[in-house]
Amino acid sequence: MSGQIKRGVSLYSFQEEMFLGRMNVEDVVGFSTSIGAAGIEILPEQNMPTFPHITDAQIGEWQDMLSRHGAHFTCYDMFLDTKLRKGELLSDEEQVESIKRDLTLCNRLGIRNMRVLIFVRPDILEKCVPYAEQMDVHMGVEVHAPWHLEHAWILRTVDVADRLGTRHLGILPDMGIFMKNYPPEFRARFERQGARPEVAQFIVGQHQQKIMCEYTIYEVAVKMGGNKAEVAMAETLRHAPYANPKRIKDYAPYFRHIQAKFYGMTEDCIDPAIAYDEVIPELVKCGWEGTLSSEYEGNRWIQDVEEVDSREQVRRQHVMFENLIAKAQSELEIV
Amino acid sequence: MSGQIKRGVSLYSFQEEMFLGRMNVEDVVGFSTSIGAAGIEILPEQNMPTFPHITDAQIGEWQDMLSRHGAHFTCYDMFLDTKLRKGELLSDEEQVESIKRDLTLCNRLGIRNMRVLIFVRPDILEKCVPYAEQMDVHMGVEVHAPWHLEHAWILRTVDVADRLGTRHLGILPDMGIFMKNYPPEFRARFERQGARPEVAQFIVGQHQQKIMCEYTIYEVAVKMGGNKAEVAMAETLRHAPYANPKRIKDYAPYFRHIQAKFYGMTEDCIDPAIAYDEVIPELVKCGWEGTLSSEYEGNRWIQDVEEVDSREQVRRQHVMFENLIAKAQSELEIV
Amino acid sequence: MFDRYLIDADSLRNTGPADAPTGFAFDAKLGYYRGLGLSMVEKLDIAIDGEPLPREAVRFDEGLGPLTLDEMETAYDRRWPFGTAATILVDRPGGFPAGEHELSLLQQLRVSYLPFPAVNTDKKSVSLAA
Amino acid sequence: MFDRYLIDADSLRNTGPADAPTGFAFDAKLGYYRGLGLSMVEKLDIAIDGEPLPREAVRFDEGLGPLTLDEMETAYDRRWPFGTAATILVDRPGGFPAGEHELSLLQQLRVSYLPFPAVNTDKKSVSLAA
Ligand SMILES: [Mn+2]
Ligand SMILES: [Mn+2]
Repeated sequence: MSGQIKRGVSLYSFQEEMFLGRMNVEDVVGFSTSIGAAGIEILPEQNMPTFPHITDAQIGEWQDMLSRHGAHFTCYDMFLDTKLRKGELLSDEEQVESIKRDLTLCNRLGIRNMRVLIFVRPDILEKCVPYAEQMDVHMGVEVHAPWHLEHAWILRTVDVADRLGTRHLGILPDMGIFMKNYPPEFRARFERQGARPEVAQFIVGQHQQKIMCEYTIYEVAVKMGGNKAEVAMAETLRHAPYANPKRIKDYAPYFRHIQAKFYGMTEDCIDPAIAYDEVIPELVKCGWEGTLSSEYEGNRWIQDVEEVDSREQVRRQHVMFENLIAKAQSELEIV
Repeated sequence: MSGQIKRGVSLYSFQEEMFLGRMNVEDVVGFSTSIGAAGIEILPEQNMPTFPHITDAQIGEWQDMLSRHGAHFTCYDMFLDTKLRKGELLSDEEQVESIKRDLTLCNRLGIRNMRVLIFVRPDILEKCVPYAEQMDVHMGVEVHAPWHLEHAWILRTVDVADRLGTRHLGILPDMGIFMKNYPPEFRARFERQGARPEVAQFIVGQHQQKIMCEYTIYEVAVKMGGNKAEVAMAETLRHAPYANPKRIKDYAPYFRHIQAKFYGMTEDCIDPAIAYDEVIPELVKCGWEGTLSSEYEGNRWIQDVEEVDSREQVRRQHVMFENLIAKAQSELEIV
Repeated sequence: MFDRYLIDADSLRNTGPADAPTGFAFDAKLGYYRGLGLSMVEKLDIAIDGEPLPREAVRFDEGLGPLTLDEMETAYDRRWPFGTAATILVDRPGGFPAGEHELSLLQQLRVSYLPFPAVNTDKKSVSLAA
Repeated sequence: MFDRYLIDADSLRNTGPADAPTGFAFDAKLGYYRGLGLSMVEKLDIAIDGEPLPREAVRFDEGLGPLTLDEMETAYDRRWPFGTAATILVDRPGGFPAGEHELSLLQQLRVSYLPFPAVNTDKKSVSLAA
């Protein structure tokens, strides 16, 4: 069986180097193809300085650049500034217009997947479906922790997609929802900020046991008299859930792209936090054909003590992807 | 097809009348059988004043009383006083002993289902499995809101059951996890306590949309400057989730009893809050054969303004059950 | 869940010699849907017209003899059953003050499955039977 | 996520006549992983050694001409792009004080998908180039 899961990279992963001017988008694209991750996810509001005004010439330059490296676009990360004006939200019509603007640009760029921010209302998206179909762009609501694939808010979007019978509305999971273990990078930073090792260990242990986060926060804040760093560490548990990877098969028809969130890889190319070893077999089993798009978010946790090396982190994640995909495929063939 | 879902009542439902001495357990049993709900769930720590010292003679009296009414026990609600002693938790051995005490009493009472409190650790339950098998009692961890069938904490117990291959450990869902609509009884009480109708309506609307509860709490507490009753009302959203009824089929092998939580029935026997109209078809479809055991919890929401009538509330719930079960069965036969 | 029903207003009586009472007593139920071991009753705070009485002045008797609140902490074999009134005895020279006063009761319980203490409160305007 | 990188310490300079400066300026980036419309920049709080300077003293220029913070609120068509320094101008008679001082910048952003304002802060010990 040939590999059906594709590998790619979101430009989000290189925010540290790009923010500091140490890499430009072409550097990222070149690096990505060098590790076999030819699918490029962009955030136009990050990577296109003249956004939302993008000329055909600019688009041509992007396409030429991608071609030079043998890369291609996979996904467009949209934003929606409902709070553009102080004190009032955009009207429903304005929200629809903003999304249509993004769908148009997506289409002009030749991108067929658009990441929709999770807070966008399902009824607003419903109004955008005809235009998304016309532009042939799949609108995927990002399922981001602390939501999960089955959260009632997400099910509302799935219901709209089912009711309309459209293939242009669905979801776009961010793998941060499968945090099986507490990231060592989080713990280390809170310890540098003053969390006592025994309290940090308590929090990690509570997460390991999957105890309701509010209980742990209460224990740390009230019963243990936690200091600022300890309470802040406990509060990260609100955003550190471990959703059930077995649900992937049920929702695979609704997503075509995955944001492969991670916070740090070990030297031997293992993700200590996110359960890719459980996620990837599920994707392989159901024959999913989209892109695993690296979303490195470790920079903010280590930049106070070490030089961020997003390339090395992303490289390691892709070694892991190759290993896990190959393993899952060979196990599938045996069975 | 004959009805496979059985109907029953938890003595919890009559806490108001029993607390006030207006009904005794026999009154409850008599009433329950009168509405065709012959399965009785008990809370020994509520309903057996000499607990944990129960003589064979007492057990004989219970059995005689149930027989007189044509009723039978369905489930035993255990508690575990890990905080028996100030400042320290029961040791693991003491916790196991306490659970064994309950399993023994369960067995002596002829009850084959025990509701286990959700906070009991999976590794403690694992240690109790051999004794539960010996006593032939199914230990079902209560899946209570804000947990849900797929919460990682619950999955740990399911994993233990799978690993041991035992049929004596599993779950016991409380239908409060399927709160599709905000209960009118909650809203009315908060309005009596000073919540402004427009703020109450905002909260109900947010729940209706299934917006992440922390957002609503923040809106009410910070942005709207909510008063005490309004903030308290918003905070109830933390415990008012709507889990996906489609998951019932996946977990049906792990439960044999259901706590049919409700807060109030309309005069025409509809539950405005809990999605029994979605839950019961799922149970019927997968041929589930356990007991739907009424757990009325509306008393605390209305006792400040009206006489609580738990009998009438439970009666209405069972009319709904009969209707929904019959409807689901007939739809199954057509297909 | 049962706050309004905790204090039995009609049960108020003085204790000690009738002409020189040394305290008062009243009956109360546990504000919980099950019974609870006495060691998990952390507080029984009594106040008259909002004035708290000292913890040391309070004793509890579910029928097996009075205990101070400190003694209750280790009364592992005794329980306050569901829906059952126990007697709360309060040392107060002179007994309960004459006329109508607000008597309040706060119960703080150590409920094992809750991370925080459970607190029940009731207050009622009461007076000694003439 | 980028707090430590916001202020470009080397960019500090006085504005106005060299012998009688009327203020100072420095370059700063937006502490966010994307660019943002200027109308959603709610605050740019500047302080020297912890002493806040008045909002009215601050202007912003991403390259299209300086705006007061109040003017920014309705600058719907202008953006502060990702990773791009803009100039922050501060009116202060005499310019930046001589010697080394702590310059701090707080950015408060109205990010639509967050219920609360996003706040970024940086402070650096800076001095005017000799
Ligand atoms: Mn993401
Ligand atoms: Mn229950």
